[in-house]
Amino acid sequence: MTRAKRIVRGCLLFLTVLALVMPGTAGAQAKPDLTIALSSFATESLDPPVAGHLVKYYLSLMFDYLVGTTPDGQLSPNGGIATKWESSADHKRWTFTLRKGVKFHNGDDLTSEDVKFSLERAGGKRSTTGYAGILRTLVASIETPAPDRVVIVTKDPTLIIPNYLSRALSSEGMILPKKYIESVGDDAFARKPVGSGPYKFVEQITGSHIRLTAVDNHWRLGAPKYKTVTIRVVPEETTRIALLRRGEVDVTEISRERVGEVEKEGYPVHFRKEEAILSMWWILGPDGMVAPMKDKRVREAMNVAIDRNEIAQSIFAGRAEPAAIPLGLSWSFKEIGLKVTPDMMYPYDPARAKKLLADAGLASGFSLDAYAYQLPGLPEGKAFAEAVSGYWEKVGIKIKLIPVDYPAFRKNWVDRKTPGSIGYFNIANRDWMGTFALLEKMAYSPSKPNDTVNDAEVDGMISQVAKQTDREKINTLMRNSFLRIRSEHLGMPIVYLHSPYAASKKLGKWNPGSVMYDLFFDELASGK
Amino acid sequence: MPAEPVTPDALPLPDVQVSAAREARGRRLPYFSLGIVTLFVLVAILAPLLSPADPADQSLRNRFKPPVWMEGGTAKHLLGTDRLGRDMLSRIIWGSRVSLAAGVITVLIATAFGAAMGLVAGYYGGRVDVVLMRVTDATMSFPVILLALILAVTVGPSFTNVVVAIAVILWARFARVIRGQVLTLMGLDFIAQARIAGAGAWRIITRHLFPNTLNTLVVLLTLQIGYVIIVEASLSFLGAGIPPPTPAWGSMIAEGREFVTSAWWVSGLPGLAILLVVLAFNLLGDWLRDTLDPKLRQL
Amino acid sequence: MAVPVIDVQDLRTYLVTRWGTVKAVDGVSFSVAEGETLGLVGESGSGKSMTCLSLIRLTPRPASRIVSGRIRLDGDELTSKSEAEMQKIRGRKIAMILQDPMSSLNPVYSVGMQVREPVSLYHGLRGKSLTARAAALLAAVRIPAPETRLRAFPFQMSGGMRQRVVGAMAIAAPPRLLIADEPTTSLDLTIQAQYLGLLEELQHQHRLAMIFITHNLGIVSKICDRVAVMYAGRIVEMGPVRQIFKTPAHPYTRALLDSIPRLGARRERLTAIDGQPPDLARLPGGCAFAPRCPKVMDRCRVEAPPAFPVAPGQTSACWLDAPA
Amino acid sequence: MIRFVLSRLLQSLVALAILSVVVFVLARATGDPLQLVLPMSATPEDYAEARRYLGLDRPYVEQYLSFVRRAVTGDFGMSIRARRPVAELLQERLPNSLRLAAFAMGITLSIAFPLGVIAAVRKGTGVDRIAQVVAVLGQSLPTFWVSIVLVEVVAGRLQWLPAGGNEAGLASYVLPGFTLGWFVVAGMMRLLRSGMLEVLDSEYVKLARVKGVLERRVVWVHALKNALIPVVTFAGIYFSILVTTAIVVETVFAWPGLGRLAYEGISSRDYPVIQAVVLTTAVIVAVVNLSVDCLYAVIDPRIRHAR
Repeated sequence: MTRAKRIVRGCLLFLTVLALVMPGTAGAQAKPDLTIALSSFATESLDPPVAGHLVKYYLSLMFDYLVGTTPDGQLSPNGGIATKWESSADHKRWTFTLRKGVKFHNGDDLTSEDVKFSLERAGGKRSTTGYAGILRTLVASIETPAPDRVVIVTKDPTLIIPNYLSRALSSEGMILPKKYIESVGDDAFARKPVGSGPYKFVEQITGSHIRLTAVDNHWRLGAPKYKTVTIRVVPEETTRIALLRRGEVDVTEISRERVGEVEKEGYPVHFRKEEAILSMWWILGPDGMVAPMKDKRVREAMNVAIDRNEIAQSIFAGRAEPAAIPLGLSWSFKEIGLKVTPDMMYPYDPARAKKLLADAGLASGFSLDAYAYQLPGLPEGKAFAEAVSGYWEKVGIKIKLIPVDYPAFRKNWVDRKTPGSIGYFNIANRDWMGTFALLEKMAYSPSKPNDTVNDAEVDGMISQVAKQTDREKINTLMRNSFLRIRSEHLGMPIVYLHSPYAASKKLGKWNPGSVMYDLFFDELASGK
Repeated sequence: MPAEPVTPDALPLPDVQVSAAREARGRRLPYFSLGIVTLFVLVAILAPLLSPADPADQSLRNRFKPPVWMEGGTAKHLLGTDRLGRDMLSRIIWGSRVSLAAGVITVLIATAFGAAMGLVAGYYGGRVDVVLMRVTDATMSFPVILLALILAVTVGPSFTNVVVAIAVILWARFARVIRGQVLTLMGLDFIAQARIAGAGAWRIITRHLFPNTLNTLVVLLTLQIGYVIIVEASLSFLGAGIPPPTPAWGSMIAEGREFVTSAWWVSGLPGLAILLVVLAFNLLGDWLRDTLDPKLRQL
Repeated sequence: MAVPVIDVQDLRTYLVTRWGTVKAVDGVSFSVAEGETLGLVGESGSGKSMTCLSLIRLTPRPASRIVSGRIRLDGDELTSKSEAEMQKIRGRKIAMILQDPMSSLNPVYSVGMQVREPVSLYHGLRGKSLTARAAALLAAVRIPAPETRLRAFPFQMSGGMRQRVVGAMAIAAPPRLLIADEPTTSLDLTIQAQYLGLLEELQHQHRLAMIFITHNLGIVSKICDRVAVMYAGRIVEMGPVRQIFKTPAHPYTRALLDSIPRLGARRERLTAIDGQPPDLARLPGGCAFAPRCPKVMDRCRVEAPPAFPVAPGQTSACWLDAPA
Repeated sequence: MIRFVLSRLLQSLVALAILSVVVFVLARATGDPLQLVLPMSATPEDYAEARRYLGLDRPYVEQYLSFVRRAVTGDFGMSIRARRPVAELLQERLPNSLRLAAFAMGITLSIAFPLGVIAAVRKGTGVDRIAQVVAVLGQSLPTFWVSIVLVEVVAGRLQWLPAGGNEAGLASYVLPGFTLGWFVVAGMMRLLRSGMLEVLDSEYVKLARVKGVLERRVVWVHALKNALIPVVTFAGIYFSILVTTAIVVETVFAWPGLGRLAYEGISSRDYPVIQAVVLTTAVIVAVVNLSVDCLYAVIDPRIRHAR
């Protein structure tokens, strides 16, 4: 059939011409390279104070912290710029001794001036990180008596300075090059950042990837195992897994439901155990809980109506543990000595739920709105919301599912426009210092917008902690706050989520750690 | 010059029977697509009777149950269960109602508005035509998906949002095609005739122009219903389609997309349903166009 | 008598349509000698064009089929030829001029491209010699400034000019037989007369055999040597023009001639042929003209009359003319 | 010809002006961008400060005027989410979308043209039916489903082609390009088929055959060029759609294109990005439509001389 042959040849010709025209970028990168695929980059920001806390997993490679930490969040003198730190007797003057001979990527020396500049910038107007607010209110002044010594003076006595400036929390503690920023300006710095971390910035194509290249012989990692580290944004799970199978990617974020499938094929899966607690709450009205949730029995009924085990096994494919205490960040429980006893766990008891509702005069049930949305790290968001509403429907609570996306939900929650409707969040687990910061935000009525509890007794305890410097007293106050929230059923804890990361078969050992928003890739790349 | 008469059967050529069959095939009704469309409409209407279980009734214990013909399948759930243990067969049956409604309502709105604009632009011509056509072009250049996303983010995704978002863009296609046709009709004498007989604009448009565009409208209508169902599915993928828990084919495929190989039926079966229905509508539209109005060129 | 350029014996071409099988050409026989012009006349739907299209096997696919008959071009049988061989004959041996000049030329290609195409196809010329030959062809059909005209596009030319271009392409080979399918119908009278003159000149110059399809008897009397009257796919009468015009034998021919206004002859009303043209899908038995024939006889309705000789070179398919 | 281009440019400018108002309002209707940028613990003062810093506290009219004044020079302001000039984001993303759209359109043409022409030439036969069904299949499946199946099977299991991103040279264009391309084939093939059917009945095609021109040349030279006009229009419209809103395919194949930039812009209520993308879309559509009109003139001399 000469005609068909002719046409096919025509098309192939067309395609080859097209191919020549297309400037294909570099072929497969040369090994050894570390390529990581994540579902989203949130703000894709390269400037730590600009919402940097959400993207610590690549910022931590480019910048050093004032205070370093181990992967499981303990402060450590050999993880950061500060080799030693101690506070004055009245806990108002914190002195940090800096590591010598640390250079920025552009060759400038890192001195106390840079530390002072970075901390002031982290508290500045432009900063939108999680804990900038507290630094602004707490820090009185910063002195630099010597190139390798910095003294931070606080308005009130406090223990939190080293933690807040450490890798354990947010990105305020990252040290930035003063001379470079002052010469090129904030915007230019935000496009071509210079830090002192083990990896230098190469390239960022938003929506595609961020590429870093190794600094040879960095004090933290020695000779790095990987020449370049590329972090790619791959929104679709199926694509991430296909990339893993093709060997185009060494580490990838996967959903809990597909861990089994990937493990069967022999890919090692690393977990961040209890990376977050999935906690639900009722949006408060102008003056706290609104009916019918004002009645403690209704709150308890809604808690016992949920089968947390079945949710953990089905929606989260067994990669989750039922949680007992609302907002209960489990990593801090060890430090504050809170032991979760079996009787604290909410049982699955629909009969009791119906009885409680009847006692509260709501035998025929009532109706509520519940928001359904996805969240980074919670791809099962919508399915989870539908599942939980299913349980409440079974005990007579008619749920109207309102699909939104997170920003729209947060606006309704913060502005308290729809009191009584239900929202949820996967709150990142953290140490006791961070946990206190969380309680101070979500369980403390004076911090108006984000409160979800509004209980006078809890408020009292939390306000005392802020003024305390005695660890024992702090631990007791925090323990009692959690126990109060639990006994008054002031929220609905669901599960602790384990976050899986699948790796290529030849990746070697890697502990993704448990620090908020940080995956400790530098551990993976460490030459030590 | 052969004088004697030449009788027809003098030459022994065989009398070849022209294959009438091949000629006939082009004309007969497209039984396949008509069948699928009627089945789809019937299932949508009789959903409450046909559906074996409540589409929203979930039981997390037996989620991802395979269809009955696969091992591990149960007769209770002929087509298996989805991620939340809901019965797939019921959800597909109820989903047909939502998808049909979305398709038909959107296309009717778009047709009504688009045809009106097309008729007016075609009939009056001149400045009116230029202005309306510029508006049409501007709307056509506004991407459907972006508008739907903006609506979904502003007032939250809902059935009405999907219908509004698609209809607001789709009418432009109808307007453009109808206007083109009205322009050709205007050139014909019977319009001049009607004017001479004293018919006003309204009478001419409704009595003479509109009936003549019916053929085109019917064809466009059928072709676009398929398009709407597909766009709704893409919107669900982006979280801007018809929201859970309403069972709609688009969102069912979107929700099941992670389990394409592990639990293929969760997104496979609604995908097959969409494929069959949209294929049927498209083929029906093609057949209608070939029989009613072969000259039609539309987007 | 020399071997005729084209000799057709009992040609039948049927069409399969929605309304059943149509006998478009139902047993047609004729022949045309070199330099001779045969007129094919008849109402529309009488099979005139279909007959000629059958000669070059360009009847509409897939509906049509040449059922039977022999077509000999200069003695060479065409019906047994393969499609590739037929394709070599079209334009080279048998050329055709279509009716509507406004749509016979491809609107998106220049006149030059369309005239060069046949010349390069038949004579394998290229480049300058090809252009020169094309320009010469345009000159031959009296188109002024042929070189510049080659660069023009069809829509930039008048109807008459375009029909000349089609004429130029027709004589590119030059062919043995030229079929002109109502070439002047859509031209106004003055241009029509010029074009007919041009055709005669070209025929004389290249000694072409010509078939002239028309429903205009005036043109037939002016340009044709012999004429064949067709009705419902059959030739009902054929013979020299003078003879047929003076002494028409077949009732249909006589009716056709009566319906033309004659100068000088004072007739109040022209006689029209009553009844409808025949439905080719459901032809009655016997003579197709029977239902409309003023002198119809019983036999006419039963048996189709063959062609009877009525005068030297003149035949008529009518039982009235059957030998006693 | 110049007068025509000028009048079209004027019309597009008017349309762009109207669109700029529409998009200015629509962008702000999406909600408050600060919800994503400011941390949960931000106080009302923080919100006020951020609004002032981003210039959102100015009256709407003032914001609109500064937006338009700067947009004319190509400066679309700073993205609220990424804190980088939007123009830069466009420079990064637009070429990727243009290349992918060009590749996809290449695939569409190489499938639709043979299918459309052969279906017309062999109308009513088996080939015609099969061609129709193959083409319509492309439009009967949601593109994201086709993309995911391709990624899972071709890239994941069979490992023939890269799964995502545009780093692997031409190979990374094949799957996304094919998915986008196939979706457009149905419409184009249908147009080409009906166009060819009409042209093949015409007098000049009959004359070409009478001239003894080879059937292949009659179809592919004489007939095809006359059936191109509606196909070119269709290709123009869909090319702009492929460039600007291939969101779904870009998401599945992790392709850093304009579509996803629009999606990210809308979900993070990033007004400058939304405005920039919609205006860029309109400009692309206008430019493509204009070039399509010029293409008409190349194809059909009557149009070339009519302007």
